[in-house]
Parts: sequence; C-alpha cells; structure tokens
Amino acid sequence: MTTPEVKSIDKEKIKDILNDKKGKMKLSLFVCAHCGLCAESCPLYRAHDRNPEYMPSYKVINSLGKLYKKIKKLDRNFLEEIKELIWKNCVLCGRCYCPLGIDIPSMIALARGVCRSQGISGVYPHSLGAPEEDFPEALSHIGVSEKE
Amino acid sequence: MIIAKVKPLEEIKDMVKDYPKVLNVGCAGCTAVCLAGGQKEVDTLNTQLNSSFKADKVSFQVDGFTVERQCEMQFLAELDKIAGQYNAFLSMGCGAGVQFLAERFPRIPVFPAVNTSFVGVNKDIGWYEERCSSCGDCVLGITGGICPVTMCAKGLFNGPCGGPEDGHCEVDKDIPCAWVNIYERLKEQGRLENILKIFPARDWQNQIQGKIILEPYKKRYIK
Amino acid sequence: MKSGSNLEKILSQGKFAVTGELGPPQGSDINIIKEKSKHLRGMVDAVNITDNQTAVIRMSSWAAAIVAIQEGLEPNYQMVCRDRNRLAMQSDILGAYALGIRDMLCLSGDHQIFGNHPYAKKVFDIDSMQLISMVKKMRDEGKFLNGDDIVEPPKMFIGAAANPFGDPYDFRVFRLAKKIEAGADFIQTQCIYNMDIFRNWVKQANDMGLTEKVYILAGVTPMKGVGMARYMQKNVPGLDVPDWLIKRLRGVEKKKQASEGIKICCEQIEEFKEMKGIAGVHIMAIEWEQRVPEIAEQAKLLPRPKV
Amino acid sequence: MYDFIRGPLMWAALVIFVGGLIFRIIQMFQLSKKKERIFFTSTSSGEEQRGGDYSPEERKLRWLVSFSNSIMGNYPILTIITTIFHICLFITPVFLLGHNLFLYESWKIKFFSLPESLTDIMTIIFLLCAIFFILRRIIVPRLRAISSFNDFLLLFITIAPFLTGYLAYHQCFFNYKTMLTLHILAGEIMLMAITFTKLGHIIFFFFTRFHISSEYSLIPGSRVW
Repeated sequence: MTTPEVKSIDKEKIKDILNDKKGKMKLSLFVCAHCGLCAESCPLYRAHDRNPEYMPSYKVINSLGKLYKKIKKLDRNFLEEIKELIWKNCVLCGRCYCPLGIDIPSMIALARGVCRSQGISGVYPHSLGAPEEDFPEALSHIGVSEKE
Repeated sequence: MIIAKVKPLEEIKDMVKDYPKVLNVGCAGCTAVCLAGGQKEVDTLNTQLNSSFKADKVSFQVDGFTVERQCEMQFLAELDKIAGQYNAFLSMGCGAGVQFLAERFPRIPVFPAVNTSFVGVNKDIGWYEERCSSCGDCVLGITGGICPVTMCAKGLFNGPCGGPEDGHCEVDKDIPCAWVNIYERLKEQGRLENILKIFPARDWQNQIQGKIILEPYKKRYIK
Repeated sequence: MKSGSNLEKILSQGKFAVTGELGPPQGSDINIIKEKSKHLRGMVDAVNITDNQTAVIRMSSWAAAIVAIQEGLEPNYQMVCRDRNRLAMQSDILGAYALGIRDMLCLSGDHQIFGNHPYAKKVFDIDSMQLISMVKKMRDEGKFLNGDDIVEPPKMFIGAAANPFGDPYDFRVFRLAKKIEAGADFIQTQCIYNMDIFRNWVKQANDMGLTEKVYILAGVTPMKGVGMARYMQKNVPGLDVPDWLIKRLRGVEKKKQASEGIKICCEQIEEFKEMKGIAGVHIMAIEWEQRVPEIAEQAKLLPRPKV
Repeated sequence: MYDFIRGPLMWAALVIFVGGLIFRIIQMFQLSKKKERIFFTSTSSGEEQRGGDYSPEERKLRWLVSFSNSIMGNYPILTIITTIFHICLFITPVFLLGHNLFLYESWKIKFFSLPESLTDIMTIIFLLCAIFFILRRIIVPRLRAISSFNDFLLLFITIAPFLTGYLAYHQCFFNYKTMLTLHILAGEIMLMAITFTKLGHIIFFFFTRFHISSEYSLIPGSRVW
C-alpha cells in the first residue's frame, strides 16, 4: 500500500533505534558463524520446503545486518523489501535455536521496530487490503488446494 | 487467537479526558490480527481522539507506539525510553497485555481501549467466532472436535437439552446446537459410543488464576 | 423497625446483644440441629446458621434455620456467594422470609478449594457487597435486582461480616463504610484474638461515625486447646492468632486448656461490654455449642432480655 | 623477516589475542545484566513437582525426545565432524611436541606433549574436516545463501597454520625455514583473527549458552540481555 511518490523516511529516528541496542546487535551479527544450524528450529523454514529465505540467520542478516551496514543510505524501498522478510517469512514465535546462543528473536523484533517507526508493518493475509493472491500460497504447503 | 473489540469512543474519551498527554500502545499480536489493536487501529483511534477532544476544546494529545506483543516484557521494554513523557497509557492489547503494561509502569495509569472477548477463529475479514473458553481440561477428543463448554450455551456435558429445533440452539436460531453437531459428526465417524455413556461431573481446573511452569524449567523457578 | 426480628429489637433498644452460631450436619439428620439448639435456647438472641462453611457440604442454611425456629431460636440465615447465582439467591430469600426467617448474613464465602469439592465450578455471580444492596433493594424498594416489583417484598434485617485483621489493615474500615452504605444493618466480625488491632479498628470506625450507623457485634471463638489455636493460626484465611495466646494456653496443662480458653473469651466479652461502638458479641463456638451456656453464664450475659 | 615474526609480531599477536578475549568478556558483561530471580516455594494448583524418579521406559523416552530435538538428532554427520574438528583444533597445537620444545627453549616451561604420530594424524583429520566444511558451505543451499567471501577466507585462515605446520614438519615443498615462517605467520594471523572475526564465538558460546537465561541455555542462566 505504498503511496505513489515514495515518502521519505526519518533517518534520525532509525539511527536512534538502531544505536540504542548497537552493542548487543552488532556483537551478535559479528559473531554469527553462518553455520546454518538455526534452520531446522524454524517452523516456517520446514513448512516452506526448507527454502533458505526462511532460515532465521538469513532473515536476520538480510534485514538487521543490512540495516546496520547501510545505516547511512537507507530509503523506504529498502524497508519495504525487508518487510516481506521479517513479517511474511517470520511470525516472531521466538523459538529459533542458535548453538552459540545468539538471541535471534530480538534482532528480528528490532528490525520490525525500525520498520514500524516509519509506518511500515506487516499486513496479515486476513486484514483489509491484504493482496488476496498472498493467501493461497501460504496454505499451499499443507495441501489445501485453491478451490477448498 | 485472542479476539478483542475496540471500546466505544465515548467510553475511551471518558477514561483519558483528565490526562493531557497520553501514549496509545498498540499490540502487533492477536489484537492486530483481529483488527482491534494493531498499528492501523492505533492511528485510527488517535485521529478520532485528537479531533474529538479538539472539537470539545480540551487540551489533549495522544501519540501511538505499537510493540510486537504486550505479553512479553522484552517487547514492553521498548517503551522505557518514552514512557516518562506521558501522563497515562491507553493500551490496545488484550486484557493480559494491559495488565503486563500496568505491571511494568505501576506509577502511570493504564486504560484498556479494547474489550478482550474470547479465544476464537477468523471466520472472515472482520468476522470472529469464539471456539474455546480455556477450561484447562480439553475433551474435544471425545466430542468429535466440538467444545461442549463453549459451543453449548448451557455448557452441558450430556447434551443436547430439550431445546434445539432443526439443529439450532434454543437461545438463538443463528447459533447451531453444539450437541446436535457433535451427534452428527460422531455418527459420521462411527464413534457414537463416546456420547452414549454418561459423562461424570467435571473437576473444573480454571477456578484460580492459572499458572504453568513447565517441568524442565521448574528447577529454575522453584526452590 | 426494618424486619421486627428479635435481634433488631434488642439492638435498637441499646441492649447488649448476644448471637451464637450453629453448624448444620453433613447429613439430613434433624436431631443434630435439635440437639445443638437445646444448648443455645435462652442463651443467645439469634443464632447464625452457617452456609456450607469452609466449602464443606452441610444441610442447607435455610432448612436448618426453619428447624431452629421450631426449636424456639431466632435463626440468622447465612448466604454465601460461592454456590448460587443471583436468581437462586433472590428465590431463597423469598422462601426464607415466607417461612419466618427475619435476619440474614451476607458473606462472600470461602473458595471451594478449601472444601471437600475443590474442583467444583465456582459461582460468585455477585459478591457480598452487591448481595447486601440486593437484599436492601428487595426490602426497601420492594424490587428485584433487575427492577421488577416484588409482590409482598421480604423485610430482612441485613447483616454483614467484617474482618478487621485482613490485609490491607487501613483499608478495612473503609470496606466497613462501604458495607454500611450498601445497606448493612448489623455487623458480625471475624473471631477476635489480636485485641490491639481490633481496638484500633473500632477507634477508626468511631472516628468515622460508622458505629452510629450500624450495630457492630464482636466475634469471639473460645479456644479448645493449643492444637486448635495453632491450626487456626496457620490454616484459617484472614485470622490473626497472636503468640501470647498460644503461650498462655500452653501454660495450663492439657485437661484445663479448654476452660482457660473460655476464661480468655469471657475476658474479651467483658471488655467488649465497655467498648464504645460495640453493640454486642457473636459467640462462634462451632462444634462446641454445649459450652455456650457456660460462657454466657461466666460472662454474665444472662438472662437474655425478652422484647 | 623471520626475526620480525618471532619477536615483535608474536608479542603483538599474543597481546591482541588475550586483550581481545578480555575486551569481549567485559563487553558482554556490560551488555547484559543480572537476572533478578523470583522463586516460588510451593507448586500450587495441584501440579506436583516431579523428582528425577523416572521409570526405565520414561527415561528412554525422555532421552529419545531430547536427542531428536538436539542438533545431533537433526544434523548427525555435521555434529560429529564439528566435534572432531574442534577437539583437533584445540588439542593439536597445545600438546604438539614441536611447540613445547620451543616453549621450553625460550621460557623453560615443560608441557605434556602428545606423540608426534598422533598429532600428525589429528592434523590430517582436522584438514579433512575443514575441507568438509568448505564443500558443505558451497553445496548446501541454505549455506550458500548466507555465505560470504569472509566465511571462506576465515576457513582458510583457520586451515593455514595446520597446513603449513604439517608441510613444515614433513619438509615437503619449500625449504624448512620458509615454510616455518609461513606457519608462524599463519598462526599469528589466526590468533589475531579471533579478536576481529567471528572466531570470537570462542567466548560468545560459553558466555551466552551458560550465563544468559533462555530456552536453550545449558544451565539456568543468571544473566539476561
């Protein structure tokens, strides 16, 4: 539902939110060994035929990781991009396992906090204005065909 | 999902009229899914409050902040930075969220903006129906997946009572009789004997405030 | 006069009232009630008939009350909010009044987890405060809770309980004020052992002018022995049994502890007679009714005034 | 060059290594705070507190459940190889005869050393495991999706000391002296890399899995982020 001309985003506010928890988040991103062991613990990963985009570390690296990296040149399109990753691919159930004990849910929550501060937030398939075609795809994995 | 419904605007206005600066805390969990307390509803309520109070010439300002879930302290912690600037909170989370928010900020009055109604299902956009009253002792396995405690108006365990006509409850013709449906479904599944024997009086579990500490974590919290 | 009951007459004439307590049996044997009534006749102005005390099933309070009437006692019909919803309560009040019961005590009732059916579904449709105002509305306005008119409204003399020892202490007197505003005519307190807290509570009630608006009866329970005292200290909710009492009971050998308990109880009654704002005493000698005559005698409460 | 890496660079590497570890520890303690513990005395509402007295079948079931939920249950091969990899990674350099001789020569500290044939085999096993990791990072789709150049670079940084050490010991390619220089250089780079790269998980693992109280903490953690 983005408006035609791309609204600018309040970079200062984003910086505040990110810097507030910079220590812990940067350390976690830094120490992640990219070992891929968090995958199996994510219900959506398994429910989407182990598609790498549903792996917790993938979601974190491509949302919060990029937010910290591109903190200078952020724009609304980028936030729209990661919106899919941290809302559609993740329900923040908080069960991701990391052998090193990295707190993955708090990282996804921070990325969501940043988006939400700019008015961008996940649209549930069931709320008004949700693209209908979004919905059948989410049910395909459990064998519910279109007509049912 | 927990289903809630926004309180009437007048009732909310009446609660917060004496507080010049209010923070409206939204919840992106259940109340967002049932279109009662998500970020969009927070913005809608804020606009209504601001314009209505301006019309009444009352100095009032409400800001919005939607946290991930109000039932987890780590997400309520996000409010610590800004909580001090407000005289009161409005919370659009479910009853549990409102109380957890109040626990975290005991000196700031917290007002509920939604009425938590039931544990239910999304029949369609904006249409929600109760399915579970969390009685703590589930018998759905016996009644073919239809809950006698919730779906039967009298909560009978050896139903149906004398009241149902052509499948709907005596209370309201739009409400299907749970026990008629239980009968049909069990008959289809060939498990009718489940409701042929007498169901004994129940030990009601949800009589005091519920608390669950899972076995593997008991040693962390019970000395 | 509100209900014209014997208790109301005595209290309104400023006489020092005495009420007792009778626990119906856990069965349907009327003779047990008759037996207990024999001890209480002529010793008390009214006798509380408990309603499933501590959530343990007993013969229903109004039935035992009617038997008590037949035995020449004035029953004080207790009603708890745990077991009945507002429909059952109002119909029971009508029935009780029709059969001659004139006093009522409105209680919240102990949680069913204390009783012998811990997993029964609780009711608590209305709480004790709302029950008091409901009975008052039935009496003074002649209306049911929903506003419908009552043909021949029941005129009950409304009683309520008060626990000066419950947490938070300083709120207890305001709760008393609320009960008076709700419509309570007389108050029977929880059994008193910690006299200091009770004196303070009565003083606050006097300062707030509450004692003019309601008759307060101080509750006492004579201790049978150290065992009972320690049990009451640990298990009974909202009861403050101070240690000096247990020490004093332990000071006397086993056999004489019962009479020592009664002695303490009589000392308390003596003090209540002089205490400003106290209109009477409520002797709760549960399962010890046979000693009530001795207490009444020793505390010089006899003979009971005929009004 | 040789003297440079034996002298100042070695000290620099040690200082950066130890300093880095200490800095990380302090940083983590600063980032987290003590968890205020609320203890319940009784388990009310009828939930009885289960002691450890499980019957044999229950015990077997409990073991089966925890095994199938563990990473060993989900990724058995990877877990075994990682365990061997880490054992060789820590044991080989510390109990290597060659290292301990140098140590004795310069600081007169006598260390227990494993037989050279054993450390040799362990180095080979280590290298095979490392190759497994590299191949895995390329073949497995989910890893390819998140692997960057740094991951591969770091794998080589970790392999280099073992490879050069092995070649130096067996004196194959260049003459011994050059290979030894390369070996020492590789070792020092790896030590420093621990502070500046994700090898920092040495400390992070022990801190978070043992101190931070979470679902997966190995002991009831006493701190929280």
